Amino acid sequence: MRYIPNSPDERQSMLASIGLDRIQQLFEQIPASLKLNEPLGIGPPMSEPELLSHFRALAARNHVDCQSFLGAGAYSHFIPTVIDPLISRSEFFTAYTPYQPEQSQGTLQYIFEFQTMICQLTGLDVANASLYDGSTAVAEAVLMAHRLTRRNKVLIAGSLHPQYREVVETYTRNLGFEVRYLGFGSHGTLEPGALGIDKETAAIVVQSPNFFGCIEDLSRMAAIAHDAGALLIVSTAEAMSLGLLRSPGDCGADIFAGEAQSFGIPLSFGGPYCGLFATRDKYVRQMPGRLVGEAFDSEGRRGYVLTLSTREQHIRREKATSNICTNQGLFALMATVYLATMGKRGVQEVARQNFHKAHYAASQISKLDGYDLKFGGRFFNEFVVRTPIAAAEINRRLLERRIVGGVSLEGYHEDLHDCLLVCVTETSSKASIDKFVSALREVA
Amino acid sequence: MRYIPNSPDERQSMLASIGLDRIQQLFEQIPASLKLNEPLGIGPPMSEPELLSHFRALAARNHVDCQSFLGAGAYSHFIPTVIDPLISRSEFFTAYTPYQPEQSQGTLQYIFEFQTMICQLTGLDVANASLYDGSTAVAEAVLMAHRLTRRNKVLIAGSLHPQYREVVETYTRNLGFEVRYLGFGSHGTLEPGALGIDKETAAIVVQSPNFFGCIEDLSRMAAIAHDAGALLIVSTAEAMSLGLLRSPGDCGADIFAGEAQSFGIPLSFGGPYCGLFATRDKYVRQMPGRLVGEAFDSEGRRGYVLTLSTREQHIRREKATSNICTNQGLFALMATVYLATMGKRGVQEVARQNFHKAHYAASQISKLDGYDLKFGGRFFNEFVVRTPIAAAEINRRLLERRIVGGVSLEGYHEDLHDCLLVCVTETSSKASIDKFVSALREVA
Amino acid sequence: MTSKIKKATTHVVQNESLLFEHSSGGRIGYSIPDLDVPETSLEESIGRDLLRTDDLDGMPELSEVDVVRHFTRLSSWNYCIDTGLYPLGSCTMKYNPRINERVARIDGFANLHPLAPAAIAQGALEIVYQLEECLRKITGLHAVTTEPAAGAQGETVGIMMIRALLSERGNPRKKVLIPDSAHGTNPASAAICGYMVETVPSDSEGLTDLNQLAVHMDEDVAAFMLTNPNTLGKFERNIRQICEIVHEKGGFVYMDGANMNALVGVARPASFGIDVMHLNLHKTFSTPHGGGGPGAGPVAVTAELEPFLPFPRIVRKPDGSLAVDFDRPKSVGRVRAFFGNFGVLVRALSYILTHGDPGLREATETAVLNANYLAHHLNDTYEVPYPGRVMHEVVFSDKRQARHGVRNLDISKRLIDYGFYPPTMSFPLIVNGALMVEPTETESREELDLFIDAMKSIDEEAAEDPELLKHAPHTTKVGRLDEVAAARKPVLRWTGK
Amino acid sequence: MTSKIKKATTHVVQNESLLFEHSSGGRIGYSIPDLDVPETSLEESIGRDLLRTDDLDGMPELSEVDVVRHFTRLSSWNYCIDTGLYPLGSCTMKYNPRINERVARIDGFANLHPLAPAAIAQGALEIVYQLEECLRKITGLHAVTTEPAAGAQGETVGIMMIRALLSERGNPRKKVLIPDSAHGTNPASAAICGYMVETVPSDSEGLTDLNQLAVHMDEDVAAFMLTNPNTLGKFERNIRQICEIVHEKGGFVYMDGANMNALVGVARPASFGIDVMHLNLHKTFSTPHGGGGPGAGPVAVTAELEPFLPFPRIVRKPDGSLAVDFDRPKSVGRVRAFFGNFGVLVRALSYILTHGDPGLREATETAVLNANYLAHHLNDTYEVPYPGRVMHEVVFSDKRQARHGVRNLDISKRLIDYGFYPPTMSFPLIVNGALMVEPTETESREELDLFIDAMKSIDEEAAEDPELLKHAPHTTKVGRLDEVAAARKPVLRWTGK
Ligand SMILES: Cc1ncc(COP(=O)(O)O)c(C=O)c1O
Ligand SMILES: Cc1ncc(COP(=O)(O)O)c(C=O)c1O
Repeated sequence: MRYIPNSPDERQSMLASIGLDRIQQLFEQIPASLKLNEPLGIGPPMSEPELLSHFRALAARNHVDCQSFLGAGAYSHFIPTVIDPLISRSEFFTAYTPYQPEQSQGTLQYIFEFQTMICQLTGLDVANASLYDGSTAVAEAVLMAHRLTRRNKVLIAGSLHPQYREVVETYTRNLGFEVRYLGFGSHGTLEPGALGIDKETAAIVVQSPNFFGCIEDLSRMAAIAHDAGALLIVSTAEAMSLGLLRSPGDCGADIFAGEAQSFGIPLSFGGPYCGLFATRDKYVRQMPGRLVGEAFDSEGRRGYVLTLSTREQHIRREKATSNICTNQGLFALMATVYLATMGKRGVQEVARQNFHKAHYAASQISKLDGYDLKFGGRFFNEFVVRTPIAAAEINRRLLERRIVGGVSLEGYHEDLHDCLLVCVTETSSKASIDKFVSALREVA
Repeated sequence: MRYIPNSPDERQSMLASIGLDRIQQLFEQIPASLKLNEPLGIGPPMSEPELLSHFRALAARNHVDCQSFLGAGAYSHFIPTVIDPLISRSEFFTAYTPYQPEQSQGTLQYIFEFQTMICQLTGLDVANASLYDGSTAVAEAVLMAHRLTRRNKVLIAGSLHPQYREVVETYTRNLGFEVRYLGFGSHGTLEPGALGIDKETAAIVVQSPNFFGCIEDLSRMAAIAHDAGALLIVSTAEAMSLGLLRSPGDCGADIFAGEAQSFGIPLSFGGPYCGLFATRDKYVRQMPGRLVGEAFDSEGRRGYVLTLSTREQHIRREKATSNICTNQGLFALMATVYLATMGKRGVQEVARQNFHKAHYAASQISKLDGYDLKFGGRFFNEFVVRTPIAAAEINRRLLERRIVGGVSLEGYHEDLHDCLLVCVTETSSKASIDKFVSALREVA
Repeated sequence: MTSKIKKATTHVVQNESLLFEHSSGGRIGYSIPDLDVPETSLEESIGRDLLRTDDLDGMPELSEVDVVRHFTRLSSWNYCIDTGLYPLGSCTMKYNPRINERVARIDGFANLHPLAPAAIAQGALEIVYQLEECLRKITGLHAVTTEPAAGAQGETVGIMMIRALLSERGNPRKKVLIPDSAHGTNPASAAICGYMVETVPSDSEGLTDLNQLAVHMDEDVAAFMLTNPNTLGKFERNIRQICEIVHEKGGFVYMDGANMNALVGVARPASFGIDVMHLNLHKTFSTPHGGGGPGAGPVAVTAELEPFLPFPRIVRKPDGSLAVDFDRPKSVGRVRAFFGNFGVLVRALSYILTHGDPGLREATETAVLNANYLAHHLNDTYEVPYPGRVMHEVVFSDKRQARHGVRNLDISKRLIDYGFYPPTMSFPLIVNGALMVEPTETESREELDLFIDAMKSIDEEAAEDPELLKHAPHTTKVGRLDEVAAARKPVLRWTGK
Repeated sequence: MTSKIKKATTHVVQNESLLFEHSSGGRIGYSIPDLDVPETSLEESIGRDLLRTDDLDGMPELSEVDVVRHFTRLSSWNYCIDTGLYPLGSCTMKYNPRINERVARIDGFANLHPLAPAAIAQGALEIVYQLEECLRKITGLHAVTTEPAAGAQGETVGIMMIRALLSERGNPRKKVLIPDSAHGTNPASAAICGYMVETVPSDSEGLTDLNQLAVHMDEDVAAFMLTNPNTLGKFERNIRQICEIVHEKGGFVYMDGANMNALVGVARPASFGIDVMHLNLHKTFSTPHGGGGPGAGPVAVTAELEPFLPFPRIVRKPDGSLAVDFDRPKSVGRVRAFFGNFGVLVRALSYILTHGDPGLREATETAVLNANYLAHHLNDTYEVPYPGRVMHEVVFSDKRQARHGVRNLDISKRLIDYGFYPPTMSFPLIVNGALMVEPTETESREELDLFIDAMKSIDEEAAEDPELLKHAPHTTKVGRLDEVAAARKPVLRWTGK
């Protein structure tokens, strides 16, 4: 086994040096009746070339060469080439959580930089070192709102990503929460009218751009929440929108819980991605996840350390603000390198191009007979198209043309069976958009 | 331009700090009449995504997915995955020639390790840090033999790789050398009979395995050369053969000049590869190329430095042993990592598999009607097949079946128009060999 | 001072300030094609009120060169597995094979959208399916989900499933029992599932005290969470009786599988009688820790618990193709978006197939050998609070060195000067001044011997020159950082002030 | 001591012995499929006499982990472009773009056999053809070959072509003239082509002395080899007259294009009147130096010299496809196997297309600005033997510091403590104690300012504490190594003794 340095002979002499002669003796601690006396049944080892062909054959069964307009929580954006060689430096990807700061300053500094940029993008005061993904970040936000308000009711926008919603349900089910869903109107956004908010309400959870791509009026929601002494939790699955839209913090959000995949992280069939979590200074001690802070040594040299860890499971145990330990460190680095490379201007330019390309596509599609936009609302790079026939059937026909049309919303929402959620990013050229539009015409 | 750190404003203020206001002023050194007053005509910049598609489109026109039995100086071997991430560490690939040892110990130590392993493989005393490729290494060897013997005549085996031969001709043409070619017999090897060696002969140049894949009797050649006071220069294009065959040094070679491509270096359409050069201790001061040696600092710490550089152009100028400066450093590292990873046992095993697979293929092919082996000689992983119809036509028909048959020898040698040079390495599975054999039957 | 130190020395490295301190207006690091569609008015279609007005204030402006140098310089301050022994107990810091990185980056995996129709994602579904099959064989349990993003989430899922089953039986119960030696995530995960946590003390051997367990175990207890081998590196040889005691009272046994590197191919947890467990792919199966993550914490369960697995499930259809199944009426629900940390799953499968049956067993045996080798050669020098054979790791304490006022922290910091990363110190809590050492199978004898020499030499220094240790490390870019001050007035972001 | 040093500090790094010292019998690092064909008897088909009998004695036996750690540790002792300014004059150490590395690794390039039929290698032939087109436009010359493996081979090819043309005219002539400021490869290359070398002194400005040139130029001279800008960073403003003087006597002008980073997009050598030149793709066009290579030294020539280009040539056929042409009766022949350093050509083309017309010019302008910025801010502190504007590089001397017994070597070694790689010292030979500094365009102002501060601070140290400099560097893993002893009894390989 090429990953085991010591040769059989070396292992034998190590055994001898501790007074044993058979490796089995080391396992006498395990009662014989509990031992496995046959092979696992996984098979013989695969050599490197065999392994490569095995995985290449599997990969070939994933048709990533189709032109795709899928979004809905996972977005296709240009990924600068510099990211992979940098995150592939073994000093980064083969290191553990930076428990020993003197030997981990590289990791600690980039986390501090990551936290800073997430604050800048979200308009909030403090961000953590990442959570698993956008969906669990929202769940953690709800639990945090509960800790802060000691209230048990949450109002969740019906336009929150359905999978995020399901995760919140899973996490709150056992804690005696009352979860109520808020409908959406003809603009695909919340109707601020009768939210049914009350003194029992811990938080309102809104996603913007929401699952339908529509931009919510966050300031309005913040006012409503705060009037009732509740918190506003804002989520976004498409972090690129932060390059263009007023920041959640600026709109009055108390907690931001989102997904950073758009920042240089490959689609990779849904993960690993990078959960974002940010809030106000006053709430920092109720935050989940790791935090890195500035520190100095006895000679006054600046460095960084893991801090405020009394919130965490390894110290506070069952009273911890979360049970998270391993997070998405390397993918926070990806996002950090992405944001550093794109920079202020790059993020603005990409956001701008997403907006213009999506609006160009939307206007072209809405000119087609039988197609129109489901919602009148304002959107960023994603929108819902009403289709002349069942959306699923449209997709089937598009796929024959090697186009992955969009997400058919039947299944997600009753009465949306004839709706297609279409996403257009900077990676779609005008030519490919036009091709998509005429394909839609043909398949109708 | 993203590779230029300073922004236009920063550049302007730097200009100001040196008392200028327009960048053009810096170029007043150049007479106006010599300046270019129009664009170069290469076109606008390509963005990273556009560039990637441009090159992917070009790469798609190279059909590397065909099954290939090409060798003839470039060999397809398994390349361990660890090589690329290691040579891609920027500390290696973005460093210069290790002129400042205190800041270049990483490079210097691996070159010392490379030199050592080349000595071990070739059975010679000293190896240099690499030359351009196998062909120029042979040319350098001939020039060195001339310096050592002060003789002007070289006898070159007709079975030396034709392209190596051409390079030797190019390099010797202007130096008043007499180059004579030695024929090969029915075994595809040198006929030791009438070589026409005399007191004017500086060296005999032999390749083994030779261009036809046949293994030469090097000891015999060494004896003949040495009797006449000439040197024996041994070349090999297929370094993997060193894992199985008696080493050139052991056979009495005075200089080894070969190609390391087989040691983990991608085919890459013929380059960059890595020229190997080794000789006896007594000849070291006439060697071309860089040498790394052991050295110690004032505290007795061991390190490595470039040494014996009085042989080189930057000091000896027109009297240097060669004009080489930049060599193939990074590819010497590739070979070093390859040899370290494969190790003693791996190199032996790969050599063994090459031998067995090539002999299996040869025996299967020689069973086919109309096909037989051109030479009776002993071979390693390459052999010449006599074809029932013109070899070029066989290749054409094989290509229709997405098989690249081998090198048609017409063009290389008259009277070999019906010969195919076939190479079989460890990368050809039995199944693919069998497929090749039946294809040969079909196309005959 | 560093004369005794063979393994490491010092060398010049670059200082590097924060990205923001480098930033300069007008620097460009990105490159994308120009916009090729007609523009739409932002004001009209979005409206000023919803548009950003701060011009992304504070975000950096850098060239590609600045970025490459920045992160390359930062990296040179990190210790990593490729640097040397990384003996963090309980973390299984083993070599991360490069082939796994290569495989995970194949276009067909890296560029696949999670909502791509199953028809064009069969290869990805196969990966998930094949990995779950392998993990079933390794644990011996009935079914596996690879959804959980890390061990802690695996714990949450496992306990949620127990709660769901108990609820179906009419009573979710109130408590979860946890040994005093458990990792912090265990109680934290139980709490998230709405349980109170009760701690069960260990016995003098560091194992679960059966009597104590019997005392605590009653009809209010939903589950007992046990790590095996436990966090002292000991195999819980009474695991069968433990399971009986718990089962008798209608409770379930959750096994924390973080230490499976001691068991793979040697014993199957199913045979212990446990009900549910998680695995840490980023430990036992070598997926990179990435400076904190990502990981993956698949959960394996008995047939009884199978209906409660989170959705979606990947199922094989009669025609042999794979489908995504959401129709799981009893499921605890969804625990994260899409299909878990897929990229981590690819790497773990690559690791498992590379090893095969013999390789997996060989890895386990060697890991246990290496741990016992360290335990044997250091136990004259360092206190071993719970003596005897260990499995994959050994826990020392600083008891003897403490006589000189030298604590585990000082020993750890001094190890840095000797060219090592320090062991785990934060737990198990039952060991005062713990030094929890796990070498893994991917360490050479030279490296282990250097560690033994370093530890012995540090013990001598503790007697001769305790101050030297209390101010260690002496060879790093920054010395000990004042973590107390950092926590008192936390600075958690750059503000330019 | 290091108080003044802002840019760098020291940090712990690993020691690492030689591969062979790690090697241990039975360790395995490779993994290939088992042999799947029937075996043939080695003894019978090859015979004992031709088989190896030493069992590859001395070759290492290591695990993959040993190998990864070995080279990772070695790498941590290297300074590289990604570390910081690498101001080697004449070497153009500019940033190596990552996109170029990615492009060169695309399967269709990396796995293509050089003898693959042209029909299935059109993409590769296009690369060579497109690059030669770009270089024609950049030099303004008639034709380009990309065969030569490096600058020195380019020189050889260029001089051989001149010799071939002269021979065709009846007399190859005897001599090549070279300025005293030339790089060592120039005379060495001329010698390989069978020419005697005669040196032409430079004038007080460091330029070619026209009178001296006229004196040396006669019918025995085949060529004058000139670097422009020359190795002092000066533009040879009389280049036209120089060409006339040489041409008048029937000689040719070879331009060493190593310094083209000062001219691309600003001036085309063809307009200078030169006949042949080489380019260093590993300098001007950013292909990685790789710790010594590989490079590529394409040669550009006038129409008159075109027939003598080495073969093979890539030619466009009427049908638009590309073919390989060997039928070149007047060619100097083949200069290396196959198609040159193809992988380097791919990277260079990627660099050129990324920049386009405006980018190439911008790079040149910025490179010249950076050099003049350094020259301006350091010329009060360091002697500039040939004052005045420079192009892409500037040559200082240690004249002033030498008063304190501090030489260029000491200044260079001390720069290492300051976090820099030292400048070129070995040439130009006409400057005693030369410090040849070339920043390139890919350096930021911060980095240049740090270099200026360091050089000034070292000048102060030279006066205050010369010994400090004579024993520098003080912060590296090894100190100054005894090169004299190393050359006296060279140890060029490990022998285990
Ligand atoms: C024993 C034990 N259990 C659980 C965990 C938590 O696993 P993760 O960090 O993957 O959430 C760890 C990891 O540190 C552990 O060591
Ligand atoms: C001026 C000059 N000419 C020629 C050369 C030789 O080029 P190469 O090293 O590519 O052979 C160099 C490189 O050092 C140089 O600086």
